[in-house]
Amino acid sequence: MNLIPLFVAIPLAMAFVMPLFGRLSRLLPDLLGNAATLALAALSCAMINLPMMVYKVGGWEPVNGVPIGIYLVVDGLAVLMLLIINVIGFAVSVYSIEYMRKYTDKARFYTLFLLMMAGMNGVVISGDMFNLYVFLEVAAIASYALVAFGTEAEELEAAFKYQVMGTAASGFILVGIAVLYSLTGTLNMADAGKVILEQGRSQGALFAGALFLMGFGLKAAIMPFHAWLPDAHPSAPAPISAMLSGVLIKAIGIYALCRIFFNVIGLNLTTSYILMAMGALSMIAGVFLAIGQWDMKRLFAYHSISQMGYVVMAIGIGTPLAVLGGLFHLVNHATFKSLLFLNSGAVVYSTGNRDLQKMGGLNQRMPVTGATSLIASMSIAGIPPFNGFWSKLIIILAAVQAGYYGLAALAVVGSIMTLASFLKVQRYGFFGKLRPVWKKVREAPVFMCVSMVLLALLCVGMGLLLLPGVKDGLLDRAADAVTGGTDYSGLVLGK
Amino acid sequence: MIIVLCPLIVLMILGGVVALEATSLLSSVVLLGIVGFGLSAAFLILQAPDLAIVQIVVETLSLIIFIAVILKTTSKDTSTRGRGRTPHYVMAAAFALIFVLAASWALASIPPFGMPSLRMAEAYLSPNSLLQPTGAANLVAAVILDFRGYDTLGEATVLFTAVMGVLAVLRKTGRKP
Amino acid sequence: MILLFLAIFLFLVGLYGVATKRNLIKIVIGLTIMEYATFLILALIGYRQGAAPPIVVEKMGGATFVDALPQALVLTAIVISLATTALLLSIALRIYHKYGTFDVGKIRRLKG
Amino acid sequence: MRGMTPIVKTVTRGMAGMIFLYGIYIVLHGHLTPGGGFAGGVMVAAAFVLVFLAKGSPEAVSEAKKERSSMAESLGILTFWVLAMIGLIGGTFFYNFLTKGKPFRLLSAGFIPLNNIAIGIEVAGALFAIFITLAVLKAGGKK
Repeated sequence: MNLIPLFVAIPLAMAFVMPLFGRLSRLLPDLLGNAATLALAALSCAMINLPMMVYKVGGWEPVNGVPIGIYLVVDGLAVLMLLIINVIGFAVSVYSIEYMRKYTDKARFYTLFLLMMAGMNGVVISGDMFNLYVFLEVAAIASYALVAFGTEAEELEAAFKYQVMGTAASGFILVGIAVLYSLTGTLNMADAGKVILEQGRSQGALFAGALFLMGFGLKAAIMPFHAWLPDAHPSAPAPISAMLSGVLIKAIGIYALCRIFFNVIGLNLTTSYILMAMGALSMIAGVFLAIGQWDMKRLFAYHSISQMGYVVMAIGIGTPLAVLGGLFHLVNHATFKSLLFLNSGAVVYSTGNRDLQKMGGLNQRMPVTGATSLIASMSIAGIPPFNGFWSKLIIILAAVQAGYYGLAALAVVGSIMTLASFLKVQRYGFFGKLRPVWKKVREAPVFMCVSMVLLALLCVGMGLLLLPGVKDGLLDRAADAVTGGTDYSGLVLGK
Repeated sequence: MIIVLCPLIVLMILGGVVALEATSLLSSVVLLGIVGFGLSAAFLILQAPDLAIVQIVVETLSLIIFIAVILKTTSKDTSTRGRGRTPHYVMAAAFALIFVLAASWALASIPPFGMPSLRMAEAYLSPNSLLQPTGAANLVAAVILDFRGYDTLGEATVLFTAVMGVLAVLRKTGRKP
Repeated sequence: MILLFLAIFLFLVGLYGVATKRNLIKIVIGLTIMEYATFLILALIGYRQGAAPPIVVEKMGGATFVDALPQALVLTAIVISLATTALLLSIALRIYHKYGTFDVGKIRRLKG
Repeated sequence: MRGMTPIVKTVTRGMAGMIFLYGIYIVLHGHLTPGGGFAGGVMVAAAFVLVFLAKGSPEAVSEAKKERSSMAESLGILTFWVLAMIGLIGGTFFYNFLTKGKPFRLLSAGFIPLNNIAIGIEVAGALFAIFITLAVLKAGGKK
């Protein structure tokens, strides 16, 4: 029996059951939610090192070589994304056990959380454009509701802005799908790629590409389309901020962009320049906007834009080494950014404050939070031997190798600025003198610490992914799936 | 065909513009009905009875929801034209112009109206359709519930998510004191 | 071709509403118009000249049907649009309760 | 919320019954004629909304109704999920495991009618829950 549909079926089942039985006991929502995420994490680990799989939903075999049902495709890139989504998701759901006690209606929180997981998993395993859109909407709508979960003025406004922009982006994506369907007569991504290759890349395909760039660019918050992120990500409850910044923008933004541009439409020089320009812009402007922030979560949110800029730039460069670096950075960013947001959540949980100017010396009272945040800060700033260093190094090397010296210099500048802004976080937040106000502050509860330590260990250990034996299994395969470009159709449809 | 549809869509566009410009929210919601019911008529002309039915009932229900919200709040659009918004309008106009030009350039390459390329859909509409593999007489139902049933699971999930979201957003207290 | 153009124009009307209106309900209306335009585009794409609606009736000959696939997509998209609208309206309602207005200019973080 | 006059109530009761029945008819014949689970489900929800508007329920009753319609929604979508999963156990997710029957009969097309019913329940529950939530919400906070 093939297990791919379970990635969607398990979280959905738990989410559907939750409103029926969630009220019976206090513990049940926690139990069900964490059981589901644990199962998903285990399932995604089982996907490592399996060959590429194609699953035909409903058992509809192709007619005359044209797929008529929905295909689910799990290739190297999808496995990488599944791992990120489900492992981070598990850590975050463990964290939520304690953290969400501050809010009411935990059952509904877990329902929405699992729906978001299901949506992201659905996007990643889908091999069909419209199916991708539907699951993208599941994830997106769950995330809108989760941003507004606290129902305070700040959260509601951020959620409204986020949802308006997200819905407009979905409109663009849907028009793009319509144009592509009209052009190729099919929704299957592999088949569409094949038809576009046969027809030659026509104006319609480029127009659809532009629409997708706007739509998915907005979902990924790349620079001209970033306006919603600095409001939405800090306003959400901390575990959700971690999911949004750590995973969601990658799964429904960057991943979808990669899939469509590399595997369906095919990258040409113009699009790759556009991606590089947008990436470099986000990288630099994001970090400059971040360094002036005093709100801890807002600072992290701007850094998400900046770090996504690295990924998009590397993917735009498009050489195998650059793509490898970009994907590696994507994985790393998922770990350290979600860890940072969980740290900020722990600080908010214990002190009720996230303004850096009012903190100071928290290391003395909250050793676990302080230590893990130090690890995460050094990772994101690119200090060896933490994971962020290796991925940034690869990206810079790849830029130099491809002859884009300017981009390499910008990446170095961005990295230095990142270091500066995280020195600021550490200096004002965790080191220095303890203020008298915080004398009675206690360390965050045990489940929150467990999840932060888990992510910190990942941050330290992730550098090992570059070791020869490990690298072929995971990163190389993912990079191959991207750089292989339109070979994708041949692989999915079978020769 | 085009002779009927053209004025209809123009009417919808006008309805949309007027709905956006009306000063009373109640009338702008009702004017939105022009667009919605016009769309349903367009579906009927385009030989899509399923869509026409769904569009009518959905339009009615969303009208009820809109009106329920407005009756609970206010129906006056008191918003001001914020200061220094001219660059905003210029940018919007420029974007619209570029979008229309790009669309006209791109639409030249897609198949002409009325002659779609049926690559995937061929199998759904086989001439021998009495024997089509799902056994459903309504081909749209066959597509949404069998060939693409997985999509429909996603669709139902979206609705479920939205209900959970509405219930979560409108609960009495968000945070414990 | 002209029909597709008009549909794209409708899309832009909605986008205009979203981008320039300063009232929460008007913004939602703009989004709804945008979504309606995308449905229209999809339905136009699936139309075939002189074809019957995709419902098989007993004892009919070898008629041609219009493309059922875009219709199925529109059906799915209508539900998604309804769901989005409901959630957006409830958020707007909650914002109204906090501020007593739908005016974007008077709501702190939505200015600009 | 206050109720309306007896005339309105009486007429509504009859109308709502007819709308309800028509909605169910649409759901059951979804695989034969235009319509289907979604359109029919909305109609059923509309029938409930009509009765609700005419009667005007006190808020305590509405709260219970909200819970119940939310549960109906969960059950509907869970049924749909189970139908898909039966296919997975037999081999493929969403496999149409029932016999196709004779075309044009009510009992044909495998699991499509069952799916339609599941979706009908889900949609009716969902939309009624949304409506009640919006309708009974009391204005809180700053006015």
